[in-house]
Formats: sequence, structure tokens, C-alpha cells
Amino acid sequence: ASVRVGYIPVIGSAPLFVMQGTNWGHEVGVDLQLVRFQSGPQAIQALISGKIDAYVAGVLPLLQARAHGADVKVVASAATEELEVVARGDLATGLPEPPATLTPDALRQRLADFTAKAGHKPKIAAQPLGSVPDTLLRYWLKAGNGLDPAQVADIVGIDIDAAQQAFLAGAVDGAILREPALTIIRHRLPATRVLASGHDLMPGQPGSVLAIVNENAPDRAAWKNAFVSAFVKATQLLATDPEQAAPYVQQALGGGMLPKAIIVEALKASAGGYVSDPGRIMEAVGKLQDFEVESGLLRKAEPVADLFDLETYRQVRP
Amino acid sequence: MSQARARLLRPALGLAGLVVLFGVWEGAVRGGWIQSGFLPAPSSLGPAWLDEVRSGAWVQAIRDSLTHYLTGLVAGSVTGALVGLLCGALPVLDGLLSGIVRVLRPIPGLAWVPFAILWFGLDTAGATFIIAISVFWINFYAAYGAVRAIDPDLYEVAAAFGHGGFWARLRTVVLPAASPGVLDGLRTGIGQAWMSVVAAELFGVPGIGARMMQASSLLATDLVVVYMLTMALLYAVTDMLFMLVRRRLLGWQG
Amino acid sequence: MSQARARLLRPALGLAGLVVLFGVWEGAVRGGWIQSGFLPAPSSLGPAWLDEVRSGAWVQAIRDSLTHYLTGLVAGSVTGALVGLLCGALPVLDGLLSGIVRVLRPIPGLAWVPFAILWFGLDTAGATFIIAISVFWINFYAAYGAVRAIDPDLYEVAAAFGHGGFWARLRTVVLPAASPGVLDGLRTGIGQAWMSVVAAELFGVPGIGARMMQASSLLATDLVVVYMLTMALLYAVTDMLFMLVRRRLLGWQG
Amino acid sequence: MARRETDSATTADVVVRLENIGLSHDHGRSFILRHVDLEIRAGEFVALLGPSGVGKSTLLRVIMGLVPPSEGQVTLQSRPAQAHRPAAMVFQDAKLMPWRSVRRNVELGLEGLGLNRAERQARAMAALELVGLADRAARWPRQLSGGQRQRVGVARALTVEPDLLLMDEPFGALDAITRASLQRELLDIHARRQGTVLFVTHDLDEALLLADRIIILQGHPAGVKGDFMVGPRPRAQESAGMRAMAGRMKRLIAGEADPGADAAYWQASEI
Amino acid sequence: MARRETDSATTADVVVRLENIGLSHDHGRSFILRHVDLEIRAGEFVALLGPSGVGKSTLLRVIMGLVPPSEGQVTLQSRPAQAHRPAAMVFQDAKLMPWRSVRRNVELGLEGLGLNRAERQARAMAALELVGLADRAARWPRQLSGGQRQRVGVARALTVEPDLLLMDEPFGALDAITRASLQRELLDIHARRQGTVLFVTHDLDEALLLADRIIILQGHPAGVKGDFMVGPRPRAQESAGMRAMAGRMKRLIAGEADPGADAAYWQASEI
Ligand SMILES: Nc1ncnc2c1ncn2[C@@H]1O[C@H](COP(=O)(O)OP(=O)(O)OP(=O)(O)O)[C@@H](O)[C@H]1O
Ligand SMILES: Nc1ncnc2c1ncn2[C@@H]1O[C@H](COP(=O)(O)OP(=O)(O)OP(=O)(O)O)[C@@H](O)[C@H]1O
Ligand SMILES: O=[N+]([O-])[O-]
Ligand SMILES: [Mg+2]
Ligand SMILES: [Mg+2]
Repeated sequence: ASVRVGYIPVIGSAPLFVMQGTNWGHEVGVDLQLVRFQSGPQAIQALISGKIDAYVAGVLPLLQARAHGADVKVVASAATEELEVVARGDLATGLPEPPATLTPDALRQRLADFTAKAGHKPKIAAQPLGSVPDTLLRYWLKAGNGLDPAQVADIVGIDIDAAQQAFLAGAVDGAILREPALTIIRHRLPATRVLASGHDLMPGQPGSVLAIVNENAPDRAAWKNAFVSAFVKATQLLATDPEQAAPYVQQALGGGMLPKAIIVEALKASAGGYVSDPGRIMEAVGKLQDFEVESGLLRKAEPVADLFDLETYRQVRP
Repeated sequence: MSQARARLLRPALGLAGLVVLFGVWEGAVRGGWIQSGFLPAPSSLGPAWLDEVRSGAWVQAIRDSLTHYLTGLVAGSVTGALVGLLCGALPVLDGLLSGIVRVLRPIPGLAWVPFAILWFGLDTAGATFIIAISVFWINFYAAYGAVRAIDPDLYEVAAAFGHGGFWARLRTVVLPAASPGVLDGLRTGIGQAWMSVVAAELFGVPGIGARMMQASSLLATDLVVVYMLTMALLYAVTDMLFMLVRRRLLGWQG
Repeated sequence: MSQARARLLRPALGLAGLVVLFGVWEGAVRGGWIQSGFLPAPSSLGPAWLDEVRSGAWVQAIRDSLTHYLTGLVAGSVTGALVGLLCGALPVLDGLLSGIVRVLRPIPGLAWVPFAILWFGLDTAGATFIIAISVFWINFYAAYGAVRAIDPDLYEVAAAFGHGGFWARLRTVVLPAASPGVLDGLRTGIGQAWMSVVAAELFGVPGIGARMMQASSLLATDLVVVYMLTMALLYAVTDMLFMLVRRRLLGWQG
Repeated sequence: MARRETDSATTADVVVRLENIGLSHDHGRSFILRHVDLEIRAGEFVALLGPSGVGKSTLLRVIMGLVPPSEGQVTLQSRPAQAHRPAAMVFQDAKLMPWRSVRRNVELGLEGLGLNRAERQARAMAALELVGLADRAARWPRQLSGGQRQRVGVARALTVEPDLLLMDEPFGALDAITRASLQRELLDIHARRQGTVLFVTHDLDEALLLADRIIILQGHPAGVKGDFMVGPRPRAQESAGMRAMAGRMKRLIAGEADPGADAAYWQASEI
Repeated sequence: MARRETDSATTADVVVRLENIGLSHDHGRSFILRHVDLEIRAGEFVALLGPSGVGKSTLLRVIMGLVPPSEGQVTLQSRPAQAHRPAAMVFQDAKLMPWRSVRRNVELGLEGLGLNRAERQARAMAALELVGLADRAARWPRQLSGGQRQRVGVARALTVEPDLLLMDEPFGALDAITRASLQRELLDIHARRQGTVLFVTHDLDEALLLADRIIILQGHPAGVKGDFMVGPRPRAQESAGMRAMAGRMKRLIAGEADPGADAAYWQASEI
């Protein structure tokens, strides 16, 4: 069966590239058609009109899709604790290496010092409203540190590639990024410092997931389980043997512009975050949904469990 | 009598066309012929707009966009028209720049986005640069083409009456004869610049485009349409103001 | 003798201009006057281009871009010129559509991106839609304006010789007299469409623009410039082909 | 005017009838033409004279139906038996279509007459031959001299062999030889086909040479101020009656009162 | 030609000198003008005649310096004492600038003469008065009749009071009255200012009325085929000598061989 899968160019989507590179998908009768999007929110626009059958990107945009009546279910998680907040220039000076968790007061002080010195609030690149990076950044500032995001920072929601460029070019002072961008900027800009690690942002922060659109439509039955099974298998390979998976990922990410060493390094850095069981991120998603409702991004909180299909994973689990 | 009727007929027809469009659209959405989420009903636009106005976001977005719109437009138009006129009128300059123009001109304004971010950052300056670049070439070519299209007879007339020198020709023939073309270029630029505003703002520079992208990432199609129409309105206003000026300047065209 | 010299002078001047540009640029980068990373040295472009060609990415990107470029261009140009000609020639149709045009036309092509994604997805169809929309309006207005600018005397002549009916007027006056304007619109569209190609591809539709964004996300400015020049080249080629056709069609303009 | 009614009682052969024509460019604030009444009968060769800017070209355009009159009524009556164009016009400044070659410009009026391409070309070439421009057939209009353009305009009108031929200073830019030869051709054609011709000229001699009837347009707004029948051909241009009439016409064109005005019509035809 | 040399030994008062002029539009494959030699002396009123399309307008444009000749040399010599424009031209089809009002079109040649605005306007209005169009001063060119446009072109050239006035069929579209009055004005001005005039016309009578000297352009490529001195004014147009000369000119224009060709120049001046 031909399956149109929307994805975003981050390490969290790597299981797809492995599936494609190893031909595992093809072996179980799934013919992958990958469609790249520049953020999760961009992907749900195609999702809502049925232009894609499956979705591999941040979980939170699916809340928006669901609120607009889309029938979409998360069938597997891909990666967790993907995102980090990094800083450069004045926002980074004095931050320790290796990184240590900032206390709320230290963070407040740092942001305030920057504002005083630069004459404007620090500009931090994220993805558009409703994306995982944007919501997590705000959640971290507000729920984690008691700061009003609008007061202490200037958050710009842009595409994934654009965010990386903006950070490298110094067009922003900070960014909330995923791999492989984090590895890339560390190599390009050794003066980059971590403002908040994935764990700091939210322990077990949910990230990329595999979701299926109109999961119960009859044609899905032909490929759903095989797809999820191959996806989980690919995820495990990534978690256990980054070296072997690297060539497939290298081809799909960065269009061949990234050296293999960078990819391997990025994969190794993410290896610990690969989690396939969708059940393990439900609670965190619930928290973030509540936060989105609180900040007015979502009209009302619907039961999180309805977004998840835990049964399929249980069936295909190795 | 029939004069007055004819003058009323066009707006009446125009209104009828609009009523049909919106009627069919509303009907299609309500009747469920258009899949929900594909298109907001026209009737939902009003409330969405009111919300946006009340929150202050609408006015703020307009103000932001107008800032780089106007700066970019003026910078790009003035330089573009000037260089275009000079190249049209000075064969040597035209020759010297012809190679460079051939290389630079075909680069679409948007392709400068990476360098706009690199050189000017994600703020008004970057947006202004992108807008100015795309407006520049439109005005350059309009002015250049207008000069090149001038009836050579007119130069003969000017020369026959003592205006054979470069500046005299510029004043008596080139500028007035090229003015319809130059103004058409300005007008195209006025429209094109809105396109570049959206493009620049998609990269995070605050304004209407950024707000529209926010709305679309939240699947708020009604807000997207509100901002599309806002842009249409602003364009229409700038265009109308321009046409008033144009009519005064080109009365001789009748 | 002097004829031949004059014919060689322009290319020579053009080349001289280019040499100066690239010379100053290379010098500025090597001499360190331009901050490194801000602009690649011209000498680094060749190797970057060769790498890209060898990997096959260059040809693939061109092929992808050309696909939606050509489809969008043809779709938008044909419909735009047709509707523009009809509106220019049929006052009633013009009146009926005037309101709709007034609302829809000012919406920049890029503002349709959210709906392009929504309706067509982020692939060739979506890109084609965006390209076609922006090309549509350019051709619409060029054709419309060209029809409106036709010397009314020509209608008199046609009418005096038995071509007073709508179709006869269309054939004997409107089409030939509007053809320079329509062709100018087509040409503008041929350029504008490249802008829209980049725009659509900046959103991730595969092609030159997407490739450029990938390069710029790694600050590979040399590759960015390679793709800017690639686009310039493709534009120049399409424009040249067009001008060949145009010269054949408009021989009477001399 | 009342007098004229009786004369034109036989309405069957009236080709052009203007009744109380008025024309204004500014919605009636000022008039170029006003109270113009005129009847032209089949087969007449009428010359229209008047000072520069009086409204001769405007009147022709009204008759051709190219501009609607602001007041009054225009009636054209063509011989229904004939299939070809009822009327054709030579414009004062040629008005060639710049995108058509000289030959294709001449063919303009032939298109839609159901001729095949070869026939159209043959007729166009014959007309160009007549005006001495057969060797320029493949040129673009911009490559012609002023007089050449004007002759192409004449060829374009002649080639459709219209019932009513309106000519607006068609020979104005021609040298005497070319002009004389075209005048001869025109008279020949008129004699042969018995069509109706309305001919604007500023040259009284030309009018006296060509026309059966001469109409003077004068005034502001302009009206018909004189209507003369000219004697039968061949004409002795130097006859005393002729000279007297020419003198009166000159005075009329100059805007001087005409002592014999009321009797002009009858007197003239008696010459 | 050799004969002429002796005649023009006093080169000081030669205003226009054409030496072996040739003009081609197709890089020398065919020529419009060829081997044209001509001298015009200060104060002369020269008429240029020739059939339609022979190259009269082209020759004027060459003299005015608007097109470079493909061969040969043009020398213009203006009286250096005078500050105003050495030459001005009336174009065959008026060529007004559409974006200038009628009055501002007439002012075109006055700009750059160091006049202030009021003076310019006054002179332009005077010239418009002369051609009878003062009441049209504020109009746009497109609102004029054909003859009115032509008269504006005449006013534009006259108002600069040039040393050399080139006129390309300036009265071609005018009625006899208007034309006669403008001819009278032109002769007046010429008598008063003693400028040099080169006047293209297709009307031999007009040439005989106005000119001191008549030049015939003929052939393909065109050359000077006749050069006649006309007797002193006032002229008895009906004199036998005059009639004979006119007859010869007509034959020359028609392209017939001129039996008295070699003696033409001398004979003519003896009339
Ligand atoms: N651009 C051109 N290309 C080719 N031939 C041209 C061009 N312009 C003029 N000619 C030709 O040059 C010849 C002379 O033209 P010119 O206008 O000088 O004639 P003219 O004597 O003024 O005629 P007329 O009395 O009809 O105005 C004509 O045969 C014309 O066809
Ligand atoms: N569009 C216009 N607007 C205002 N006035 C106009 C317009 N067109 C023509 N006129 C005026 O109408 C009058 C008559 O013009 P028309 O061309 O009929 O004159 P004409 O008798 O043909 O003159 P000529 O012998 O000079 O060609 C002129 O006074 C002219 O100024
Ligand atoms: O993947 N997201 O950008 O949410
Ligand atoms: Mg007229
Ligand atoms: Mg001429």
C-alpha cells in the first residue's frame, strides 16, 4: 500500500529514513511517500484536508488538528527530550560548560541583564504557535520558572531550517532546537551554550510521534500494523546502533550536505531519548494540553486518551 | 440620463458579482459541499475580525507591516526608477551594467531571504531589504522599457527645437514620455511589495504575514482569510491613492 | 565598420562591468573587508557547484523546480491573459467581475500559501497553485490594460471596414493591438513565476528554493549563491526563448 | 431648408439623410456641429468644404456611424441588392494598422466578404497598383512616407467598392502629378460604378474638378452654409458662371455673409 | 555641378551646404537619396518639390541633423551674431508632444533661450494668435483637428525666429483661406527677418507664390533634377515665362526628361 507520510527534518523522524533505507517498509508491503514539512503545525494543515495518511512530527500540533475535527490517533512515540534551548553572544556569556541547570532567579536575572545591555528582549527562535518547541519554551518559562514569556523574551515562530540559519547567522540570541541542529551549531559555534537541557525543559518531554489519520478507515487496516511494527523496529535500531542507521539518515537529512560524523554524533546524542510506547508520553501531553488551554491556544481540554491508540503498539510490540 | 445610468451600471454589476460569489461560497460551506476546514464560511469572518481588532493584534500587525512596506517600497522604487531611466537614456551606462543586470536581475527577490537574514537579521531591516530588492527590479525594468519605447520621432522634435543635449532630452522627452511607463512600474511595485511583505514576515518579522502564518498554524482559516482581506484592503487603499496621483500627472492621456 | 564596432561595444562593456563586479567582490572577500561568512568568494562558487552537480542534487533540484514552474506558468498565463482580454473587450463581463477582482487581485500570491497547503498539500500541486495565482494576475492586468490602451481610432478604422462586431473587432484590432502588452505581461510572469517558485519551495516543496534553504540553514553561502545563479540562469534561458518568439510575432514594431 | 423637402420627395434614392444633427464633446455645454440637415442622393459626388477645425472630419465620422450624434438622426440607405460593404472611409491621417503589412492593410475591408485568400490578395494588389504602391506591398506602415501612407488608405477604401465612399482629404499630402492621376482614377471609378462619394477637401479647385455638388460647412457650431450644384462634366473651369460661384464659395468658407444665400441652391445648379 | 561652384564662390553667405549626400535605410543595399549636392544662401526662400515618396522629408531631416547621412557631408552655417536657434523645423505630421498643452508645445523651442516664463508665454501666445489658435492654447493635442495640429507645428517653429526654417508641407491640411493667410504671414516674416526658408510642398502654385528658388527632387535614388530661380516679387503668375517654367517643372516632377535641363538654372533666373 502507498502511504503518504508527512514529516519534519529532525532526528525524531529518523525511523522513517531507516525504514526507507533498509527497505523494511517495502518488505511488509508499505510503500512510503515522504512529504517534508518545515514544522508540525505546517504538517497538520495538510493533515486536516487528507493530503497525508500518517504524520511523524511533534505531538502537540495534533491537539489543534483534533480540535478542528480531524480524526487522528498517535500510535507510537518516536523520541523524547529532543529539544534544548541554546544561546549565543551576550545571552550565553558566563554559562557553564558542561551545562548546569539554571535556577529560576538566575534565568530571570540573565534575561533581564541581556535586555538591559542590548536594549531589547532576547530574541529566541522557535517553531510556529502550537508546535512542540514553541509550547515547551513557553511552558518552561512560565510553569518552570514563573516568567511571563511575552515579558522576558521575543519568541519568533519560524521554520526549522530558518531557525537553524537564524541562530547560526546571529539573527537571534537563542533558539529551541532539536538534533541534528544542536550538533551542527555546536560544531559551527563553539561559543554556543545551553540555556536549558531537554530534561530542564520538562522531564520526559514528549516530542516526535507517529500518528495515523482516519485510523479506522477500512484501507488503513491493510498497512497499519505492518507500518507501526516496522517503525518501532527502526526506532530500536536507532536507539541501539546509531552507526548502522547513520547512512540512511544522512541521505534524508540535510540533502547530503551534512558529513556522516555529524549525523552519527547527533544520533548518539538522541539515542537515549527514543521511546516507542505511546503510553509513556500521555501524561506529559496532558500537562502541555492544559498549559495550552490556559494560555488560550486551545479552546478546551479534551481527554488526552482519545488522542492515543495504545492497542496497536501493544499488538506489534516485539 | 443614459450617461448617469451608465455611470451607475458598473458598480451595480460589480456588487452583483460579489454578492453571487459570497452567496455561493456561504452556501457551499453551509450545505457541506466544501469539506469543513477547507474554507471558512464568509459569515464567520466578521466575528473573527472583531475579536482580532479588540485584542489590538489587528492594528498592531498593520502598523508593523506598513513600516517595512513603505520603507522598502520607497527605497526600491526610487533607486529602481532612477537607475532604469539612466540606463535607458545613457547607452554607455546601459552597456556597462548590462552584464551585471543580466546576472542579478533574474534572481527572484525572495531568493535573497537567506542573505537578508544573514546581513540584516530577522527584523524590519531584513524585511525592508527583501521588499526593496523585488520592487527595485520592477521599477528598473518599467523605467528602462518606457525609455526604450519612446517614439524616436519625439527625440527628433526635441532636437529640432534645441533640446538635443542629454539633460535637455531627459527633461523635454524622456521624463514626460516615460512617465506613464514609470508610473505603471510604480503601481506594479506597490502590489508586488505586498507579496514581499508576506514573504519577509513568514520568516518571523512581525506583521500581517507573520500573524497570518500563526493563524494558519493553528488552523484558524477564518483569521487567515481576515488577514488576506486586510492585505487586499491595504493594497486597494495604496493603489487608489496612487491612481489619484497618477490621474493628476497624466491628464494629457485623456 | 563603425556599425560592426558598435555591435561589439555593448557586449564588451557588459563584460567589463561583470569583471569589475566580480573582481571587487573577490578582492573584498580576500582582503577581509567583508566579514567572512557574510558572502562567499566568487572563486569558491565553482567548486561548490561541481560538488553539487556530482552528487546529482543540482540536476534533481532543477528538474523539480522546472516541473511546477512550467505547469504553474502555463496555467496562470493562459487563464490570466484570456480573462484579461475578455474583461477588456466586454464591458458587461468587466463590470460583473470588477468587484471580485477588486477583492481578490490585491491578495498577494504568497498569502495563498496556507490555502495551498490546505487544498493541495506541500507538493507540486500546491507549488503550481501558488505560481499560477501570481502569474494569473500579472497576465490578467497586462492583457486588460493592453486592451484598454488600444487607440480608439483603430476601432473606428475596423468598424469603417466592416469589422464592427465583437468577434471581428477581437480579431482585427484587439488581439493584434494588445499583443505587445499581452506579451509583456507574459514576460513579466515568466520572471515573477521564478519568484513564486522560490516562495513555494521555501516552504519545503522540493526544488531549487528548498535546496537553497537547506544550504542556508548550514550557512553554506556558496551553495546559496550557486542556487541563486542557477535560478538566474534558468530565468535568463526562459526569457531568451521568449524573446525569440516575441521578435517573430512583433516584427511590425521594428 | 423647407425648400429642400420638395426636392427630395423621391426618397427612394437618398443614400445619406442627416436630420438636425448636433455633436458635442462636453455633454452639451458646447457644440461642434448643430442643426445639420443634409441629404445625399445615390450616385452623387459631393465635396465638403470648410475652414480648418470646423467639423468636417467629425461630420464624416458621424455619417459613418463611428460616433453617435448628440442630437438628431442619421439614416443610411444602401442598395440592398448589393452584397458588398455599403460604406467605406478614407481617414484624414490614413490610420493604417501598424501590425499589418501594406497589402494586409488594404485587405482589411475585404475580409468577411467571403473571398478566398488569393482573390483578396489579387484585389488588394490591384488597388495598390492603382495608387502606385504595388512595390511597397510587403512593407510595414512605419516604412512609408506621409503621402504613401495616405495612398494606402485610399487603396483600402477603393478596393471594397463601396456604395458610399467617404474620403477625408485623401489627396492632401500628394504632389500634383500623383494627385491628378488619382483624381482621374477616382472619377473613372465613379463613372463606372455610379457609387456615391462624399469628399472632404480644402482645395476648391479639386472640389470643382471632382464634385457634382459642393457643400460648405461653416460657423461655430458648424452648419451647412452653402449647397451648390455644379454643372455637367466635362467642365470649363474658366467659365464666368463657374468663377462667380467659386467666388461666392470662397466668401462662404471665409465666413462672410453670402448675399445670394437663399438662392444658392438653385442658382448653382443652373450654371 | 561644376557650373555651380563658380556661382557659390562667395561661400560666406551659404547657410546650408550638402555635398554628395547619400542616404540608405538598409546599410547601403538601396539608397533613398544619392549624390545630392545643394547650397542654400542666406535669405533665400527655397521650395522643394518632388513626387510622393521621393525623399523630401528625408532630405529635410538630414539637413536638420536628425539623421546622419550614409554618405557625404552636411554643413550648416548660422550667422554667429545671433543668439537664437540657428534652425527650426515644421514636421510633415506636426508631431506635437502629447503631454504638453498646445501652448506648452509652442514654447518648446523657447525653453533654453533664457526667456522668463511670462516672456515665453507671451511669445507662444503671439505665435498661436498668428495661426488663429489662441483660443485653443490650453487644449491637449489630441483634442485638435488635423489642420489645427499642423498649425500648432507652424507656430512652434515660427516663434523661435530661426535663421533657417525647414518646413515640411506645413500647409498641406489647411483650407484655402487659412492657407492663404498663413502664406501671407510667412512672406511677411521672411521679408522682415530675412531668414532662410526651405519649404517642402507638393503644390507648384504655392511654390511659385512663395519661393525665390525652386528645387526639384526626382529619381530613385533621388537627386536634384532641377534648380530654378524665380523672378522678383510681386510676381505676375500669369506671365508667359512663368508658365513655361511651371510647365518644365511639372515635367521634371513627373520624371520626364527636361530638354532645357542644362540651361535651367540660368534661364530661370532670367524670367
Ligand atoms: N524606416 C524606413 N525604412 C525603409 N524605407 C523608408 C523608411 N522611412 C522612409 N522610407 C522610404 O523612403 C522614401 C522617402 O520617404 P520620405 O518620407 O522622405 O518621402 P517624401 O518625399 O517626404 O514623401 P511624401 O511627399 O509622401 O511625404 C519612401 O519611399 C519611403 O518608403
Ligand atoms: N476629443 C475632442 N475633444 C474636444 N474637442 C475636439 C475633440 N476632437 C475634435 N475636437 C474639436 O472639434 C472641432 C472639429 O474637429 P474636426 O477634426 O472635425 O475638424 P475639421 O473640419 O476636420 O478640421 P481640419 O480641416 O483641420 O481637419 C475642432 O475645433 C476640434 O478642436
Ligand atoms: O514538530 N513540531 O514543530 O511541533
Ligand atoms: Mg479633419
Ligand atoms: Mg514627406
